[in-house]
Amino acid sequence: MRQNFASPRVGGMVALALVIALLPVGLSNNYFYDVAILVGLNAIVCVGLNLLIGYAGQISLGHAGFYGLGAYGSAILSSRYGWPPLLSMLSATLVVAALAFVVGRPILRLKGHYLAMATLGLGVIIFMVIATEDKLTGGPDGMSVVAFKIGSFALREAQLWYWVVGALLLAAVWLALNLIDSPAGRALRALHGSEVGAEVLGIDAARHKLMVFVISAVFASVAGSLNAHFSGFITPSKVTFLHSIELVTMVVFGGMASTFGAVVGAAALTVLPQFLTVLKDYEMMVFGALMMGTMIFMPRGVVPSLARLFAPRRRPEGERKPGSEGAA
Amino acid sequence: MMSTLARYGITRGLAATTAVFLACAGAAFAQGQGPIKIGSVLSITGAASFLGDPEAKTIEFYVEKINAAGGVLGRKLQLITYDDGSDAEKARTFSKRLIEQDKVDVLLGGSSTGTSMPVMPLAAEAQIPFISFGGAVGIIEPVQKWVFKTPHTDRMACEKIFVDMQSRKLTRLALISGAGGFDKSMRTECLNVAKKSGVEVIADENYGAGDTDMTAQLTKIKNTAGVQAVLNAGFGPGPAIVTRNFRQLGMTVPLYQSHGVGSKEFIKLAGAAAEGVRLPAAALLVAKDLPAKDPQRAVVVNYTREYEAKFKSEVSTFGGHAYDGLMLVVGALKSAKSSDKAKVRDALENTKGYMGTGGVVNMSPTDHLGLDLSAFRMLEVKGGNWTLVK
Amino acid sequence: MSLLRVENLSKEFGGVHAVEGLNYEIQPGAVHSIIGPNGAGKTTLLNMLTGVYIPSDGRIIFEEHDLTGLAPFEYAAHGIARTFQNLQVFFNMSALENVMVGRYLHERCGLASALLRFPRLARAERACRDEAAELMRYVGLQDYLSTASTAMPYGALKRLEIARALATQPRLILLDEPAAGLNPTEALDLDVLIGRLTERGITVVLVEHNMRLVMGVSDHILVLDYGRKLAEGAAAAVRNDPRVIEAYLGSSVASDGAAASAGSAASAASAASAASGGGQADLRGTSH
Amino acid sequence: MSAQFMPQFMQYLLSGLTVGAIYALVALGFSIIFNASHVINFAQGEFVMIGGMATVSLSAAEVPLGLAIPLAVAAVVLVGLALEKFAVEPARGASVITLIIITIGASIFLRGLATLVWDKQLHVLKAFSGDAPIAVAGATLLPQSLWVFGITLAIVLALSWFFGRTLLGKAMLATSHNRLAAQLVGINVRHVLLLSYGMSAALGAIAGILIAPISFTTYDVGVMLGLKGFAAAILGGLGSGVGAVVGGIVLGVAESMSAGYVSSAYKDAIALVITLAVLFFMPSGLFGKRGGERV
Repeated sequence: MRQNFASPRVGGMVALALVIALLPVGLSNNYFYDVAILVGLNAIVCVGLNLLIGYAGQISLGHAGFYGLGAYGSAILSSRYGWPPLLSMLSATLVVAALAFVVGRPILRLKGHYLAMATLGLGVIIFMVIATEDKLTGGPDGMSVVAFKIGSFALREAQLWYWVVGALLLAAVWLALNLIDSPAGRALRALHGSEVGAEVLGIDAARHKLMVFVISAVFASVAGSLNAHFSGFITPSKVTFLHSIELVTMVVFGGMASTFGAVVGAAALTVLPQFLTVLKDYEMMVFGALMMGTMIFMPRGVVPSLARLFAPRRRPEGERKPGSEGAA
Repeated sequence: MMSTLARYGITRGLAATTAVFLACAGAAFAQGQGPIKIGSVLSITGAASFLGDPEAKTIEFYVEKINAAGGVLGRKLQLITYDDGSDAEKARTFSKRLIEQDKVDVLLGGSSTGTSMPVMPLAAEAQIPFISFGGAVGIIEPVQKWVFKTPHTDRMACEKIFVDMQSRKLTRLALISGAGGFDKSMRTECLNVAKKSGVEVIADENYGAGDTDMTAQLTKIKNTAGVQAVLNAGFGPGPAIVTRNFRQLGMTVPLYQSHGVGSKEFIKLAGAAAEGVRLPAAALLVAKDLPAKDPQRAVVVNYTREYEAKFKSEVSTFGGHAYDGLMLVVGALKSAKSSDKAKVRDALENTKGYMGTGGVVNMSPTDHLGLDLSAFRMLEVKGGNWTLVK
Repeated sequence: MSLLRVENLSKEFGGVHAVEGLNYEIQPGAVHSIIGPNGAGKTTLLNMLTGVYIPSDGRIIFEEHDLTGLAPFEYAAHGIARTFQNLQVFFNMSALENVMVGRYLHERCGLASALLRFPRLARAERACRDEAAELMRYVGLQDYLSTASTAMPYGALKRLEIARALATQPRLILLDEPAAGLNPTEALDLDVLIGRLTERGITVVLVEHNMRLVMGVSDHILVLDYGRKLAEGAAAAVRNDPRVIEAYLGSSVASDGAAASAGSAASAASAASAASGGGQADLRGTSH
Repeated sequence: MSAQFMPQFMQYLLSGLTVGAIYALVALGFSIIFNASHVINFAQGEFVMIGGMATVSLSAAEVPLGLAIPLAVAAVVLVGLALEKFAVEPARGASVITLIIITIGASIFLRGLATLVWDKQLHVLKAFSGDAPIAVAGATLLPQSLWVFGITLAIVLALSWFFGRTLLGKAMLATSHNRLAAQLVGINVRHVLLLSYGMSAALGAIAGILIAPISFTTYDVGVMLGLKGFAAAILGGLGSGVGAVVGGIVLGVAESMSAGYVSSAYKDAIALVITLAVLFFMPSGLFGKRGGERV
């Protein structure tokens, strides 16, 4: 138990909880709460996606699809059919989990860039259905979504949303950290390191990949549902493949195989555009340059690179590049 | 990065508080001497940048111009513009920023329907007038207290086209539409009002974002028996490609485009193929062709001249929508004699006879657009230029 | 009764037989070696015996269970473990974690338990960590208990794979060229380690070019050439078999050719072994 | 109906082939860089965009097309080389996914740059030889499509000669198979990398120039074309030249046939489903190298 408090798991959790608890001191108005909530929701997606990409080494360029299904599923059930939002959200989550389970098995047989393409294709197909079936989804212009209600209690205040999302983010991080540190999590990391090496130790790689694929889809779906209810509006722009790429970028930017990296990546890339907007015509260029620069100088992502900077020097690494092929 | 956010939050928060404090202090001495803040969230980049780019340029240019002439009510206008990248979520966040952080007096924008819709509840909540540049009729129907818009609705465009078809004794229509919000919304509206207008839609094809060739869809339409006219709902490169493919396939029935094609760019892109294409549009596109006695002539000729001189590019009706939005606000400020949000809103709702690039605006509590079908002119491309259909 | 039996086992890559019609038995408790020139089909055989390759023909029977066509993880569940000629260390994990992964089969935990970290799991994890550390000491890696696997020298990584395989508690362990790339001292230590494995009651199959090692530890040797059984028997008998000597000394050019043609036919069996295998085995090494 | 069938089918086919040829050129660009570095260059679409935009602005400045095109291609090659030199090269040794994110950053950067250098308007390039449609078996074809077919074919032939017959081409192929071994036999792997970025930039630029008269060009035209090209490269099998071409054609034809015979709203989705179905049965695409690491 003694070592537990020093472990990154407990220490990191405490730090994250402190940040979430103290942040409102600096949030002087609803706009800041808004940004913070978006950071939290994106971070939940990224924590899940990082399990898949960072730990299990399986790329997905289609998670905006799951995010969108969660958002639209919840939105349609609650706003068009009058279901209670909580039930809508859970149903949407269930559907997403089932879909991920069904398509995951054939898709996850693919490796590297082929997997990237297959997930990308899956996401684009989901996008097309959402953008085309406008009777149900409102088409490209999107649809309004009712406020989140449990019983007669409506969740409207940004401050309230902040605490809910903050708590959920903490829960997501805790679940992810637990998973990574469990035999199943080790199995995931192992199959990232060497799939055949993991298999001969008795690890059913396909089953584990499927498991983490479903988990990450569920994280995305829940965040999507919450986002729809929080915004009160949802458009397919959050379901595009560009958003999928944005999510992956957050994960890689923050640092693959680092749960806190995923949180930091989500925060950085959600907040950055809010700063860069003052650059007007130069915004896009500067954003691209920052992305390139960060990845060139911190190829492992912000958190692992900084962690290494502060950590005591270990023996220099050899030329080996573990799992670099499998990751892409 | 969380800590960066916090730091940002704290410093900005402090700055904002200080600003508010100073503003209050200032207000105590000289009521209303600060600038009138106009906030706008536009799709300057992304899929709807066709709309947002000219809108942003127009607003910025005219705010400067107004300020150079002394401002409004003796106060300067302060413009704060954010680019939502055609993303609805960003539109919402930036609108919140305008309301909560920048404390603007009025909201302009939402270049498209998709980026306007999420702003509407915010405007209602903050009780701040919001003028959208989105096309869909859903923005003003049902009427929301704080929400106005300047562009003609897609339903009006459909109706205008159907009226023109009837005058040419055409009743059987093939639709081809793009994948964007504008395209889809117009398609839906046209399908809705077709029957009422005595038009039968007998083919309904689509093309995707970024598609480079629509001959397959048009071939299908060509081979649909009885098609008397084709209507293309869309903006961006799509309509120009459709027009070229249409001619390539040797199709001869009349081709209608939507008001999404509201700029000279279309003719440039489609080239000779554009000859004979008809579309409903604001008088802006045919400014110089308007008869001298046309009451709209002065305003559209003026806007065209100034915009083209400043930006060295052709005017579009989209920039015109933004012009109208800004001028409506200026007018409302003047008649309200105050920047009080509720008073400005009331003044907006009472706008009568404003002559804009889109037509004559007569708002009312039941009509937050204030344009009727007469605001639309039916244009035809002749000799590489827009001409009024007599 | 044999521990493992293969009947008429064949593996074909695009028309080239890497292994052809092999019948072979492994007796429990002994050290079996498989030798042969490069491209003889040794690693292919090992890959089939662990489910990495599915045989084109024939059967694999382990403790009277027909394992033919099963996946590698199912072979592992039956008690067959292996190491790799080309290291398959999990370089994204620490050395200790690598061995802990090996405990996977014996540390079942449900998804809920993993996500919520029930106390029972926390206790099991500590036990797992201790056992993994114990295994690392057992193979002589006590100095690397808290080292990143990326920071370990090659010889230690080879042992790490052995420790990891042992963590699965196998009844049969297949070592694919454990001595390749080791210096003479490290190779000598390997003899001792292999000897201790049999003491644990584990049957060992050794694929190796180092004849000193093979001749020193083997109870039984199988010689493969062009995917077929060339000879089989006790070490001394095999060493003096003229066919074996011929295969090793007289056909180095031919076997290179075989490796190359197999490689061009199927990249899976690519000629990479020619680059990574470290050249021809040295029979003279036996006289050391 | 049956009398209409052939011309209608021909029209779908010709339209699919034109689009497919462009996808093929973009896919070839992906494949060349992939071969050299095992990286998918997400800025490939931006090569296409810059090629088109540069030609447009050069010909707007009265530069004759015969000169404007090579100049534009050269400019894009410079961009490609710069991308390799200043973004990919410094990150040498980073994981593949990091490199991919770098190329995504580069694509955003280049798009942003394009809005500054040019604008956000659509631009059209005059067709190389007029707009008069040519009748083919009851269907019609624009002369520009012939240019697309011809130049694509020429490029495919040139590439197969280059990779099959020249020492440099063979060196590049060798590097793609085994980088270390290539280095050992004296191939300068860094030059190969630089060269492959240059070549694929040139291919992208040519695609962008060829299509500018058909579907116009603007600062973000590369996004969708890049996506389609990537899909084509994967469908055909990464790293395979034949695969890239076949993948592009199959994708283009699948799209236009779906639009014609099934549903134009879901034509892209149908093409993607076909791609996924192919991958299900052939996990390395139609002509890709069968996977399988040696253990």
